[in-house]
Amino acid sequence: MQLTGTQFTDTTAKVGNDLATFPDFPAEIRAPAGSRAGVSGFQIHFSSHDIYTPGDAPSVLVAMNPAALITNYEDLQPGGIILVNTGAFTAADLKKAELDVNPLTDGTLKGFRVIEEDINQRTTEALADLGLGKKDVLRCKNFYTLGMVYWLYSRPMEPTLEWLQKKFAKKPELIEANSRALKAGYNHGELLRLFQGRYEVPKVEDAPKGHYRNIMGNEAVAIGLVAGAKLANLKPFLGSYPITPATDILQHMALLKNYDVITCQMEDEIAGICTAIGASFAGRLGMTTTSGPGLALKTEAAGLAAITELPLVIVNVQRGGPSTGLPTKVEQSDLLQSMFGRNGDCPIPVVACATPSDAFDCAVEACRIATEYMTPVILLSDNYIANGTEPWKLPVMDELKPFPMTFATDPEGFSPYTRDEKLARNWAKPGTPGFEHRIGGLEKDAVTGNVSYVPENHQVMTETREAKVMGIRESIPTPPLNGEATGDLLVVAWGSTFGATRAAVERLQKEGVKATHLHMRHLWPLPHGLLEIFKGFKRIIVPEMNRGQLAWVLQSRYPEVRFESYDKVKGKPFQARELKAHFETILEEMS
Amino acid sequence: MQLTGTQFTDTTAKVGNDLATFPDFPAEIRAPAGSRAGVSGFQIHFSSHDIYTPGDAPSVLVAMNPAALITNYEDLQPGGIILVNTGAFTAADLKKAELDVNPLTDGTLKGFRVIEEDINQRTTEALADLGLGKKDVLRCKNFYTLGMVYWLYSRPMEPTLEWLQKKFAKKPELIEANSRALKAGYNHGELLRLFQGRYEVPKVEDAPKGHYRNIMGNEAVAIGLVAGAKLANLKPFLGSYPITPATDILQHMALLKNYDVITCQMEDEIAGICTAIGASFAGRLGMTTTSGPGLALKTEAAGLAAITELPLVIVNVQRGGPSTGLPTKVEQSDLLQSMFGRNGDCPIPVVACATPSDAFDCAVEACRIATEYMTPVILLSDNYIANGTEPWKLPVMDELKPFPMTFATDPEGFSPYTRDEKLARNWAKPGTPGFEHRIGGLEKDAVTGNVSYVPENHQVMTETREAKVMGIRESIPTPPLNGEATGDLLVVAWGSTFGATRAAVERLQKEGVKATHLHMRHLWPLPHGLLEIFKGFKRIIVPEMNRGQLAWVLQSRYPEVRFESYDKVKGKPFQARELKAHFETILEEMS
Amino acid sequence: MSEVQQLKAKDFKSDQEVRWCPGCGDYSIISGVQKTLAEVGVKKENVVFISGIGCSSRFPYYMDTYGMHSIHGRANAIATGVKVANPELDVWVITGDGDGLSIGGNHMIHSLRRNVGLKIILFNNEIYGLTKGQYSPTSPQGLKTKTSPYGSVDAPFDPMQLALGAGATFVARTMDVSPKHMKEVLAVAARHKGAAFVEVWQNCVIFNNDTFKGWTEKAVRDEMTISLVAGEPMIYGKERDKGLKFDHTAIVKCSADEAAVWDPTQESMGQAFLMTQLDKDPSMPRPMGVLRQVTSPTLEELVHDQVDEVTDKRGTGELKDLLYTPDVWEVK
Amino acid sequence: MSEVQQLKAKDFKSDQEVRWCPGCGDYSIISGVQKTLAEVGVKKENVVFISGIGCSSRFPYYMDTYGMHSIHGRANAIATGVKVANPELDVWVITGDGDGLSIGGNHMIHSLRRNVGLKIILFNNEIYGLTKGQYSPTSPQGLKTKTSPYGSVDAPFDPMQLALGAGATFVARTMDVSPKHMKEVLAVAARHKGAAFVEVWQNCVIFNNDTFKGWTEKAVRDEMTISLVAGEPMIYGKERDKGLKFDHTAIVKCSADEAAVWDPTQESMGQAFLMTQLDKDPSMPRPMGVLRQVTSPTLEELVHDQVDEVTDKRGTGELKDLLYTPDVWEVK
Ligand SMILES: Cc1ncc(C[n+]2csc(CCOP(=O)(O)OP(=O)(O)O)c2C)c(N)n1
Ligand SMILES: Cc1ncc(C[n+]2csc(CCOP(=O)(O)OP(=O)(O)O)c2C)c(N)n1
Ligand code: SF4
Ligand code: SF4
Ligand SMILES: [Mg+2]
Ligand SMILES: [Mg+2]
Repeated sequence: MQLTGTQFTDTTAKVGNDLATFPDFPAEIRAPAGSRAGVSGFQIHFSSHDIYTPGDAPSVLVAMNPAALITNYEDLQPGGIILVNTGAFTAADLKKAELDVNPLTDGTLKGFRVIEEDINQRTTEALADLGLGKKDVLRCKNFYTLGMVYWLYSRPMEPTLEWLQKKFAKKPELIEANSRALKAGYNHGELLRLFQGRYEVPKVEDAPKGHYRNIMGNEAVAIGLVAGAKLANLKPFLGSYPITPATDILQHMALLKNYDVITCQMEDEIAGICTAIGASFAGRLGMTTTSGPGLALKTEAAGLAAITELPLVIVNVQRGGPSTGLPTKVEQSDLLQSMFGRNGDCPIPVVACATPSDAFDCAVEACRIATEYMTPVILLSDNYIANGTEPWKLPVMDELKPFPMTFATDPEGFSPYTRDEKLARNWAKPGTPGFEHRIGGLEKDAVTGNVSYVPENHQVMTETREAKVMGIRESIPTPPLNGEATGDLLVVAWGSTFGATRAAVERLQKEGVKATHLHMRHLWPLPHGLLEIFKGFKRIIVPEMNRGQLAWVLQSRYPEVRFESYDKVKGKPFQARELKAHFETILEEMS
Repeated sequence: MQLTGTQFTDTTAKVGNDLATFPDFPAEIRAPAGSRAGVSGFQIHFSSHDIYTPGDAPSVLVAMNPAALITNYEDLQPGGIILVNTGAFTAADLKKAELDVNPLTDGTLKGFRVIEEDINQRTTEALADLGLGKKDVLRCKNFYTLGMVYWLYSRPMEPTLEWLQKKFAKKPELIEANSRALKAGYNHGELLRLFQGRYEVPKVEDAPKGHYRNIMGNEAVAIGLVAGAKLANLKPFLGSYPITPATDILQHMALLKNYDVITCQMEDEIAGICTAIGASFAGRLGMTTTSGPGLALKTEAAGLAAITELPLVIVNVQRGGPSTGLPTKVEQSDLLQSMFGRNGDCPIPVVACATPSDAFDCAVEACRIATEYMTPVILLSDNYIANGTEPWKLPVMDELKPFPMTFATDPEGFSPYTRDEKLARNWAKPGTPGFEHRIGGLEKDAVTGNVSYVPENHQVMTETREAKVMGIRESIPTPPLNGEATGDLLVVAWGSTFGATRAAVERLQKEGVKATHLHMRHLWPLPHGLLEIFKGFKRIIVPEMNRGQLAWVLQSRYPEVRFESYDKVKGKPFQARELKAHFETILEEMS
Repeated sequence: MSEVQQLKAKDFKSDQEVRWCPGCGDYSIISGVQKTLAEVGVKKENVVFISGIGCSSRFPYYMDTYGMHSIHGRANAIATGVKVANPELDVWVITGDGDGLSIGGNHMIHSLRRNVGLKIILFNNEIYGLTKGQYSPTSPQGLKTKTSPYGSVDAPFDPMQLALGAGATFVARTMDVSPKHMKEVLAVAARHKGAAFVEVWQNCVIFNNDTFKGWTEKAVRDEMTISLVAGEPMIYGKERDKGLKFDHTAIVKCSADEAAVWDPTQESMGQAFLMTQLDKDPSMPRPMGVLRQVTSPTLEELVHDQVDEVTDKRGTGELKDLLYTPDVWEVK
Repeated sequence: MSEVQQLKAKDFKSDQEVRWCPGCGDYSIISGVQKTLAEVGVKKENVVFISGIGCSSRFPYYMDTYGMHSIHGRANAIATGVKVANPELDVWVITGDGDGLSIGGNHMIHSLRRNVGLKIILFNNEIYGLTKGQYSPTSPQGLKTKTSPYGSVDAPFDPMQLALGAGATFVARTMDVSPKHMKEVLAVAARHKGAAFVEVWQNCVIFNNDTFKGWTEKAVRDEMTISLVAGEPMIYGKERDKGLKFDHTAIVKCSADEAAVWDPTQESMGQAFLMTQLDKDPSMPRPMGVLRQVTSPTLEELVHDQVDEVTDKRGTGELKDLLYTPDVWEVK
């Protein structure tokens, strides 16, 4: 399913549609096919205008078996099309899906346009003369279905046919089989006109000029980190340990060896961050990637990076918690851990990305902050961004402004804790004669950097570390408003709630409501100018996929105004329509 | 120094004075004697009325060498007495203390009453005929000094003489030497009347009747945990890893094997908490003790305890941070880590003790919450409490109310996630036939406890875990006010800032100021009734040995009122007089 | 409930659907364990399975005993707590090459040196299964995986060698494709007093298929592995015509007659360790079976003995004694 | 600065006051290291000392080189990052029996198996010094310490045995009270390519005084220890009249003439491992010196070779290539 989903995505992007996708894997490697836990979904939203989410309520659902049908049909738009593979609706199939009656016949699907088709049978027929085994034949059924959907949405088959050539170069029989299945499905649609009419989504006419590429969030982080290091004039070093849904970043960076990238898969998360700290000490840009439970393990070492004031980027791709929680589902519940999950007073800047392509910019931004301020930085992504795809308008190369690091040059009177105007300390790397020095986790003298137990010094150093991080505000903009600067409703979102929020607010705006969306990329320190904005609105809603973590932070910092948390912790992203509905309730209360 | 300090403490307690002590160790095991880093201090405050701190400004300072003098004289009360051992003021001694001129002669000590005495010489003379080596003789100088101080404060020598008999039972020559030194010092004071007059501190007349015992904070936690387990009708299991300043708790519990106590010193902090989780799963009461960096390492496993809903007590004895920080100094900077330092939405109750004897009650309280609510609990102490001593009025045995745990009894339809009215889940332990079940870190079905990826279920479980912890509020009192219920100034303190705050506020009250002190034992969930209290005051000050962590929490929860943080991060406790001075400034602003 | 019933393998199956990939070696291992439990004759309620995270670590869900699917790498530590808290329990640790040797390596070696009475089954598939195919600490150098697209540069551990280095009292190896051998080995492990470390070669059909094929495939198995059995000569080969013996500090091939008798119960680990060096010579068979099996006091015994001793000496401590120590004074 | 100057031991002393207890074995080790560095002839700016936390871990502060006093147990991991980031550096790890074998045990064994080019000095005093006297993973069973007031119940690790189990390419042992032997061993370690693990018996005068006395004291040292030197016969005793040789898989005493020649460079770890079993017989001397010393590619070499290879094949990646991949399309 993921494979065919990807094909549809690529083809659609090439046709020039804006799109967003959201694959939904089962947590087991191979959960039993046909069981509810084994349902593998792939949602794609495409349109001729800017879109921000993979689409809340799909208009078409393709259900390859009863489990897929039953776990997804409720999300469909009223009146939407359901394409069902009846070949997989035997009694045994129903049982696997824990169904006593057949949902095709018991009225469950009332209100939808159901198209029943024995796709197993159709595929078998289409490939009858190829002499393939039954298993192999049935593996082609997804391409048969893809063909039907291509017909429905008037997509060209060529990109996928080409892709099949490459993919199965060594197995020509599979090229033939899948291609034939694809075409058969397409023709089937055409011939039988199964659907009432055909969709045609023209390409986005007003898309800004430029170069585009489809990008997944994890890949965007990977290349963003490599780009960020290059812009800092440093070589990146990634010390990591696999964990869903962050592993892809390590996997992608491991491919980029010819970009001066070193990746080390270490024995655990602690070793991952520690090698990165060591690499930074040695003069590279240390990085580490993980997800919630891994971040929990890295906190002690993050404190070491903070007190030794070494540059370090910590990427945390959030998933459902607490503990192992829902490892393959989305959540935004590591914000407070990122801010406070370390012993002592230990502020670390936090940046969060909004969409797959924004992840590139945010990764570069994290590298900038880490190096300009000599500090560890936490970059928050989540499972929704990590595995989602969208077309990415590539930056023109000149737009990427370098922020080259400099190492200390004058050994005379060198001290590792002398600071520049940003309060960043001096950096000198091993191998450079005359700068020999020692750093460490004990409190150190504000001037010499030697260990110091002097009471007053600890106060000074604690305040200096804090002031340095707060000073980052001088380098970040007040976030722009989407909507008017004052009004009834301000929606403050962060991370991947961006898309659904933007869509919901824009819909309200179109309906003439005075609603505004504020997206927060920088979560710590908070940018200047927020209070002034907040004061301009009657109600402020903070939708989060957690129990109100950003709302907690904002409420503490801005007691002058009230923040209302709206939460969803279901392992699924917000839908624009549910947000819109919630906002409408709020607005009604006000009127 | 620590040894003689302890003797003075014990003697003073037996005389019937109220007291509080604060030993101050160097961070190195044996930092070079005579160096500033090597100064080992012991502060004791005793009086005839209730006292809350080891005394901000001592009235007598005993300085055994220049380093001790120079690092401490500023804390002394104006006009205070300084007793100096001139035998340790040679040029070499001054150099070790990094002094160019002798502070005894350069006017540094103007305003103090300095008593110079060559204690080395005096001690040597006193022991001349014993035939001891020079080193051994000089080791007795602290007892000579103690003798002088005993004389000054009219303490009896008997308890110490008896103690020496026991301590050196196998080395009679040392009994003789130290006893003689003690007496010689005492007599020296008496004979020469070195001091202008003698202090006599009568015993506390209004001390409540009952049994008393001197207790250090760490020991109080240890016996509190053992008592708590007994009250829960469970056997305690402590899995721990040594770390300053928490190690004593492990050490003390290791002695209590005949109280059904098992202690395991594990390979690291993670193994410490994990064995405790395993022990709880097996039906004991699991516990783990640590300090800040260790807590950072335990956070992932704490999440497992939270989602498996097993009882567990996590004790964190705070020290200066971040990272290794100031391991032998005091700080309160792990509050936010305790509240938020875990992945996912993962609330855990937090309790903090105020004084060494309060640590006993808080440890029992932590056990109560852990078992009644089937949850991990964090108990916060700090280095000041851990190593401080005070007389503890022992509870009458009847006052200790048991809260016995019950295990599930009916295997019929048993499910580990069925809950009682407190939302605590069913507990059944391995070894019991008919209750076989599996738990784990993945999200689980609200009813069966089996793994569940159902979206709605995760929302329910997240809210249930939260509701359970918030429900603890029903079992805790609104904290009592020390002072009137409304007024100009409310001081909200937690942990070991209790003492200095109480003293400062009481002094203000005596001066007729409308100031009130509120001490918070329960930091999460926050008790009922706080907002009503807060609203009664014009200004609310939150003094903390961190950069405003409780203030952050309160501000977020009670935006209706304003909290003003007053911080000290110098590795030293607040002094009542500095708090009082700060409060006075605030009050002046108001007038 | 008081009568001990002879349980069957199927009595240990829980009601949860087993969710490994079709063809995964894990199936054969769980069935081996279930049979072993039935054979050894344990009480269901006394059995506890503790696992970490990984495909293999889902094991406890499928067993109708007590169990915990804990967090990655920590099974040994949690199991230590369970066993010390209640030595009556039969505590099994289920772990993978990533779970038990990568993130959990430290708890592994410490539980082995302490000789905690745990039966530890390490599912070694030389790959991270659950996270979909990254190299593990047992993956051979050069293996191309998702995180080592150009080949892994890490030299691997030999799990048995590591266990011996840590001082394990019981070390063994078996394979998923030989249920009979597995059951034999597991039965000895189940009866061992102290920490029993059993490496199982387990095939991951999806991400590292056939990694052990060169030794485990029926056609070569008899030639490429040797099953070590206590008190029996070290013989192998389809025709059982080949032997191994010690030549000074080396192990050399010989005829079946000359084969030395295997003795895993020696105090010195010398011979067991030599066995782990066989893989340096590709022509040599790989050792399977029990490499070491010695008796030594267990952690839980020593802990409880000490508690008993101190209690005997001082008397059972009552709550009151805890508080009212001899240094108490009274204010009247 | 470009001329290489011959540095002296004292050139490696930093301006920080050394703060170990008078009489602590650490003094002799730091002096041994300083002498070794001078002798081996390193450049000061290329030397990095990474330590964890413990008395021993204060070491870097006292060295006028680059250094980091990091966090408890993580020195090996941090040092791995340093060495892989810049293989030109001479990276030393300073750790204790608690730091390197208790909390840091996992990073220790993993850095050994990966053969990271680190010189690892493990200060083994069989106690936690800095936290004032608790038993460590090398403390003998029964040791009474602050956390084991009735005697420790944990069976200890043998550090060299563990290192061999982990696959270390260099394993050695020396003692604080023999500066000469220490310097010899450290010099070989310093020149080893790959991970060099050196256990140093170090006396903690305060919390575990004289724990090694039975072997290290002048009066017994020659009888109770044997110094293993590559290519030389295994002879010991004050009169150098005693020898060791291999009798099948055992090591037995013999006359000096019959003594076997020691060879730490064999691929099989068999003999080295047998040496670690000597302590099972109290009448046997304890092995000191280099137990194993084999050459194998280091992690940092393999990592950088792979980077070079991929770069040769694909060309140096420019920022633009990273973004503008072949699947880009243009909207005009
Ligand atoms: C703290 C933490 N880090 C990483 C992970 C991700 N993770 C889960 S299982 C696994 C490795 C599984 O490999 P192995 O132990 O060999 O088990 P297998 O799946 O091969 O049976 C990893 C890295 C996690 N769940 N938790
Ligand atoms: C995370 C963490 N846990 C525990 C400690 C406390 N601690 C510091 S050093 C040490 C053990 C020291 O023993 P060892 O490594 O043998 O060094 P030694 O002092 O004996 O040289 C411990 C437990 C710490 N600093 N950090
Ligand atoms: S991924 Fe591999 S190890 Fe995991 S269940 Fe599938 S075959 Fe088994
Ligand atoms: S405590 Fe022991 S190890 Fe630490 S400095 Fe003192 S003698 Fe050395
Ligand atoms: Mg595996
Ligand atoms: Mg030590």
